[in-house]
Amino acid sequence: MTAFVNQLPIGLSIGAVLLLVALGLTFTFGQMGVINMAHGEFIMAGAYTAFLIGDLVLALPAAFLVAGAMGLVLERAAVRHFYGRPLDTLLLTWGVSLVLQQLARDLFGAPNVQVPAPSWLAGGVGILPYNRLFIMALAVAGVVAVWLYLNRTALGRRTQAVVQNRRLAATSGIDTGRVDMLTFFVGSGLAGVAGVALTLIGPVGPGLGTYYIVDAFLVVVAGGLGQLRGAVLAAAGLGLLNSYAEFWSDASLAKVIVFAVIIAFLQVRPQGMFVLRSRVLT
Amino acid sequence: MRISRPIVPVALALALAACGSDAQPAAEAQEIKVGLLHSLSGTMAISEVTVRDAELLAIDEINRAGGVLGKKLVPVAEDGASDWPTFAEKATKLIRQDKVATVFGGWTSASRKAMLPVFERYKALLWYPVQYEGLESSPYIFYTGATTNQQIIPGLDYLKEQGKKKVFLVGSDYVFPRTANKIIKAYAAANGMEVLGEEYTPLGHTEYSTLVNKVVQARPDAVFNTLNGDSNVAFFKQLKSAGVTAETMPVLSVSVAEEEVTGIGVDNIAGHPVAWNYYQTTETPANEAFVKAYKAKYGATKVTSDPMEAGYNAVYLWAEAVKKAGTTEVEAVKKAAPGISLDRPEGKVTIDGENQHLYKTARIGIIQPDGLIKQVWDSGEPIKPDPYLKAYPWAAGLAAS
Amino acid sequence: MLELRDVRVEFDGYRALDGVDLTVPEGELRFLIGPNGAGKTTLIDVITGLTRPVAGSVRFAGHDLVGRKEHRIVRLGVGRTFQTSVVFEELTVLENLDLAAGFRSPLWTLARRRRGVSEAVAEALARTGLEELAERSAGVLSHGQRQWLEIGMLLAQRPRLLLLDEPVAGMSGDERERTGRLLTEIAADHTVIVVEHDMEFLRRHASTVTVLHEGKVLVEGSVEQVSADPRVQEVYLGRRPSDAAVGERT
Amino acid sequence: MRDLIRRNLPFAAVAVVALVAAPLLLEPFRLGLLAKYLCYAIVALGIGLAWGKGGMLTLGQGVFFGLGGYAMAMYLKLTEAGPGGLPDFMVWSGVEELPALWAPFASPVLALGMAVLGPMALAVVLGTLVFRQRVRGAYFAILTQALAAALVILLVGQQGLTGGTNGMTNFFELFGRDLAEDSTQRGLYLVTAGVLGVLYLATRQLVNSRFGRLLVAVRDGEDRVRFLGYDPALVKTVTFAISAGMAGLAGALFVPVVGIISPALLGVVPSLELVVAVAVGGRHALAGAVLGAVVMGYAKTAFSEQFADGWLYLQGALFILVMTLAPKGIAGLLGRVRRARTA
Repeated sequence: MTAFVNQLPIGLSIGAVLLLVALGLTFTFGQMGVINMAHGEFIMAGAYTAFLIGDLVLALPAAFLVAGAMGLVLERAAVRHFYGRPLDTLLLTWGVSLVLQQLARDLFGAPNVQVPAPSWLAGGVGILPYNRLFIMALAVAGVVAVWLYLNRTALGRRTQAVVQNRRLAATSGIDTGRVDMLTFFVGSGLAGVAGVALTLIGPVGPGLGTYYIVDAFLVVVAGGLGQLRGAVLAAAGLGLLNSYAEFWSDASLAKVIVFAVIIAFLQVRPQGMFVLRSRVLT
Repeated sequence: MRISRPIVPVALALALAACGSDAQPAAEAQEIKVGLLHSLSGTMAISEVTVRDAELLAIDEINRAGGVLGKKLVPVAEDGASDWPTFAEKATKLIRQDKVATVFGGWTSASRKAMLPVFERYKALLWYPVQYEGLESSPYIFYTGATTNQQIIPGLDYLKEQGKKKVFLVGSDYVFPRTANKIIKAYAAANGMEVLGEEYTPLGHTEYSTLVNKVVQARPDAVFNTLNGDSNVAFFKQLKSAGVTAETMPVLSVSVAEEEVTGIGVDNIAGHPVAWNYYQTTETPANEAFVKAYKAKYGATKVTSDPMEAGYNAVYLWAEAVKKAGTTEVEAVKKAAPGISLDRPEGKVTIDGENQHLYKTARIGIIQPDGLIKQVWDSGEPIKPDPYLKAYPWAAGLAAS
Repeated sequence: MLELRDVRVEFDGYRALDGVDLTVPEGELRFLIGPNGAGKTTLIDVITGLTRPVAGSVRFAGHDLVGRKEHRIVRLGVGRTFQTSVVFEELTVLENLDLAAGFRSPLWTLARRRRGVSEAVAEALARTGLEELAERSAGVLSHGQRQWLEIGMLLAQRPRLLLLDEPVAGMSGDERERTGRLLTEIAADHTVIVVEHDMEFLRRHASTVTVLHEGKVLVEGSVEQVSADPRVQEVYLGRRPSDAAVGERT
Repeated sequence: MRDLIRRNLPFAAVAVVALVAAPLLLEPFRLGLLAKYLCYAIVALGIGLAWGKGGMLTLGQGVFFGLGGYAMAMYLKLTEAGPGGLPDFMVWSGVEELPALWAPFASPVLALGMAVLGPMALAVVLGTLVFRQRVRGAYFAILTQALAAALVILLVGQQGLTGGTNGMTNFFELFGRDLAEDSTQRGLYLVTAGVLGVLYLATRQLVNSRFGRLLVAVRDGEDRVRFLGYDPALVKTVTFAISAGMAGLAGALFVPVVGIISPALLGVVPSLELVVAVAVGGRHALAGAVLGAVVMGYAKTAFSEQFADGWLYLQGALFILVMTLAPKGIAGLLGRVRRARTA
C-alpha cells in the first residue's frame, strides 16, 4: 500500500523530468514548428557544462547560455532557411545531432563522466530525495519563467504574435527574424538547464540526449502545439501513467502502454490537449 | 520522373566499381594477419575499444618477443558499430577477404550469436573475451571470459555466506540478465534463499524511481544487479539518493567493472560488491606487468578490467596454441589448444578441451573510494567451466539440451 | 434544395453564426453579402462540413449534412471553391480537372494511367476557356486563370449545388467580366451560392441576395430591395463595399 | 513503341548491369553486400512513395521491415527445428512448447504472406487511427518514431517468443538449399534484384497513374482534396500500407541474405538512416530513393572499413549539406547537370 501511495509523488517527479526536457521544445517545436532532433544534444551540452563547471547552481545559468548559444548558431546557420518545412528541419537537425554526439565523444571521451551532486541535496523527504524535489522545483520555476516571458514581456508577446500570424506580425513591424533567433535561443537554453538537472539522476555521456528525445516529443505532441499548459498537463499525466504502469507491470511494458495511450488520446484530441484555432487551409 | 532516369545506371555502375575495387595485396610470407572485431562506434564502443586496446597490447608484446612461428602478427581491426548484422558482415570480410588466421572480437551476446554462424560456416576461429550467459559451446569459438558457473554462481555463494537470504533481481531486458536470473532462481530454490522480486528495464533506461521504490518496499537483504551500461549510472544514483547504502542493502553487480565506476560516480557505488575473475588490484606477477604495460601504452589514468584482461589473454592463448600446433591452420590449432595452461594476470587459466572455455578463478570484490576494486573473496582454485551447468543438480531443466 | 435552420457556430465563445435560417430553392443563383466578420465564409464552411455548428440543422436534397465528413458532402453533390484558390501546382491543368472529375470511380480504378479526356473534363475545359493551357502545369497560371481552374474543377465534379467564395476577388476588370459571364452560364443549369462583396458585380448578375451581419441574416430579397434597405446602408456606412478587404479574416 | 523503348532504356541498362554483370564481376562477399543494399533499396522505394510522393514522413519504416524479417526468420527457424522441434533460442530461453503464434509460420506460403500482409495490416490500423483524425506532418513522423521505439522494447521483452535482443540468427537452409553455398547467395541476390526491379516498375506505374496524381494532390493540399470528394485518409492509408508491404518484403529477403534479424535493425536509428538515404538520393524521384539507399549503404561499409569514428561525422555532415544545398538530393543534382547539358 505504501508502495502504491509512493508512486504518486514518483509519478509527479517523473513528470517534472519530462516537463524539463520538453519545455524547450514547446518553444522550438511548438512556437516555431521546428522539429529539433538536436534538442537532446543541447540537453547533453548542458550536462557537460555542469561537468566542466562542477557546481550545480553556477552551472544552471552557464548551461542556459551554452546551449542557447548553440541553438542560436544552429538557427542562424541552418534552421532559418527551413521555416514552414518542419519535416526538413527534423532531418537537418538529426544530422546536427549525429555530429554533436561524435563531437562530445571526441572532446570528453566515450565513457560517462561524473558530476558530483552538491552535499545539500543529500537526503530527502519521505520517498522523494532532495534532488528529485530540486528537479520538480526547477520545472515549476521553468514553467513560471516561460509563462512570465511569454505573457508579461514585450518580447514574449511579440513571439506569440509571430506564432499566431507570422505575416501579420511582420507587417506590423515586428522583426520576425530576431524573434525567431530569440525563441530558438530560449528554447535551446532551456534544454541546457534540463541537462544540468539530469546530471543528478542519470548518466552523463555522449548518448545522453538520445535517451530523452522521443519522450520529450511525445509530451509536446500530447500537450498540443506550443501550449504551455498542455505541456504541463501532458508531462504530469505521462509521468503518473508511467509511474503506475511500471508499478503494475514492468518498465518495458510501461513504455508500450504509454505509447498506446497517446495514440488513443489522439483519437479523442487529435491536436493534443490545447490548440490554437486557425482558419488557414493547408 | 524525367529528371531522374539517367541516374540509375550511373549509380549502379558506381556501386559496382566501388564494390570491386578493394582487392587485397597478397599477404607477406613473414606476417600473420589476425582480425580484431569490436564496436569502435555506437553505444558499445565505450566498452569494446578498451578490449581492442588490450588485444593490441598483447599483439605488440608478442611481436616484440619475436612473433609467432617467427612471423609478426599484423592486426586487422574492423568496426562492429554496435550493430549485430555488421558484426556478421565484418566477420565474413575478415575471413574471406583478409583471410585472417583468427579473430578476436565481440562483447554482447547478440554480437556473438550473429558471428557464430559465420565462423561455423567458414570453419574459422573466434576468441570471445567477455563473461556471458553460457548455454553455448561452438566448436569454432574459444570463450575466454567467465561462463555462469564462474561468475553468477560464485556471486550467489558469496551472498549466501554473508547470510543474505532474501534477494531482489534487477536487470536490463536482454538475454544475459534473463538467463542469469533463471539460474539465480533455481539456485535460490535449492539453497533456501528467497527471490523477492525480478524486474527488467529496457536497455538505455534511465528512470529508476519506480523500480527503486519497488526494491525498497520489498526490503531484500541484497540486490543482484545485471543491468547493463548507462542504466547502472541512473540506477546507482537514484538508489543512493533514496537512502540505500551498501551496509543496509548491498547490490552485487556482474556488469560493473573498473571503467564504469567513474561514470557512475564513486560516491554512489563505493562499498557495493561485484563479481568477476580479475581486478586491476589482483595480486599476481603477470598482472603487475600487464597493468604497467597497459598504462605505459595508453596513459597512466587508464584502468584495466576483467573483459580487457580476457581479451589480452585470448591473444596469448591463441599464440600458444599456434606454437604448439606449428601452424595457424584452424583445425590444427583447435586440436592443440585443449590443456594449454598459462599464468595470466588473473592467475592460472587452462583451456578446457570439451567446451573450449577456460578454467578461471572466481573473485568477489568491493568497490573502494578510490574507484578500484578490492578482492574480498575468491574460489581458491580455478573453476572448471560448465556452460550447461551439468554438474549442478538443481540446474537440471534450466536448458533443455 | 438547401435548407438551414437556426444554425449556430461558436469559436472560443465568439458567436460566428447566431441562428441563421437560409433556404435556397433548386436552380437559383443566390448571392451572400455582408461586411467582414459577418459569417459568410463560416456559413459556407458549415454547409460543406468544414465547421461543425453547435446547434441547428443543414439539409440538402433530403440529407442531413451536419456531422458528415467533407468528402461525403461532396459526394452528395455539394461543391465549393475557396477565397485563396488552391490548385495543385505540380499537376497540369488537365490533371487538376481530371482529379476533380474522378472521385466517383472507386479508388482502385485510379491505379491506371489516364487515357484521353473524359466528358466532364472536356466540358469544364470548354466552359472555363482553359483548353489552350490544358497541358501546362497549374503552377504557371495567373491569378485569374487559377480562379477559373478552380471553377472548372468545381464544374468537373458535376455538383448539384455550387458554393463560390469570392470568385472575382483580386481580378482585373476584364477577368471579372469573363467570370461574370461564366457565372451566368453556370447558373442557367445549376443551383449556385456566391459570396461576394462587389456591389457592382452584384447588380449585374444577382437574382436574390442574402445579407449577413454579425452572424445573423439581416435582409433577404432582390438587389434593389436590399440596396434600398436602410439597415443594409447602415451596416455598410462609411465604407465603399467594393473596397472590402479580401485576404485577412479574423 | 519507340518511345516506350527509349523511356525504358535506362532501366533496361541497369537491369543488365545488376542481373548479369554484378554476379559475374563481384566476389561472393561483395555480392552479398550489394544484395543487402538492394534490400534497403526496396524499403527506400516505399519511403520514396510515402514521403516523396505522399508527404508522409515515416520514421518507423524499420518496424515493417522488421516484421517481414521476423516472419521469414520464424519460417527458417521452424524448418530447421523440424516437426515438433524447437528453435535454438527457445531452448536456451527455457520455452518448452512451441508458442501458438509460431505455428502458422511453418508454412512457407503463410510465412511469406505474413511478411507482406502483416506490415500492411499494421499500417492500415495505424493509418486509419492516425490519418482519420487528421494527425499529420510532424505529428505523424513523431508517432511513427515512437512506434519504432515501442516495438523494439516489445520484441526485446518477449525473449522466449522473439529471441530478445539477440534476435534470430544461425539459419542453414532456405527451401532446401544450403544458405552457406555461394550459389544460393547468388540466387538470393538475383531474386532481390528482380524483386526490386519489378517493384520499381510497379511503383513508377502507380505514381504516373491517376492515383499517383491524387497522392501528390493529397501531399500538397490535403484539405483541398476533401472538397474534391476524396477521403485523404483512405488515400494515405493505402499508400502507407503499400510502402509498409514493400518494407516487409524487403525484410523477408534481408534475413536469408544477411543471416540475422534483431530488434536493433528496426529501431529508431535504422529507420531514420533509411529516410536519410532517401533524402540524399532525392526524395522526389523514385530512382533517387533507390540510388540513395545503395550509395549510403556502400558509403557506410566503406567508411567503417577505413575510419570508423568518421562515419558519424560524415553521415551528419553529408546530411546537413544535402538538406541545405541540394534538397532534391543526388537525383536533383544529376537532373540539373542534365538540363544544363541539353540547354
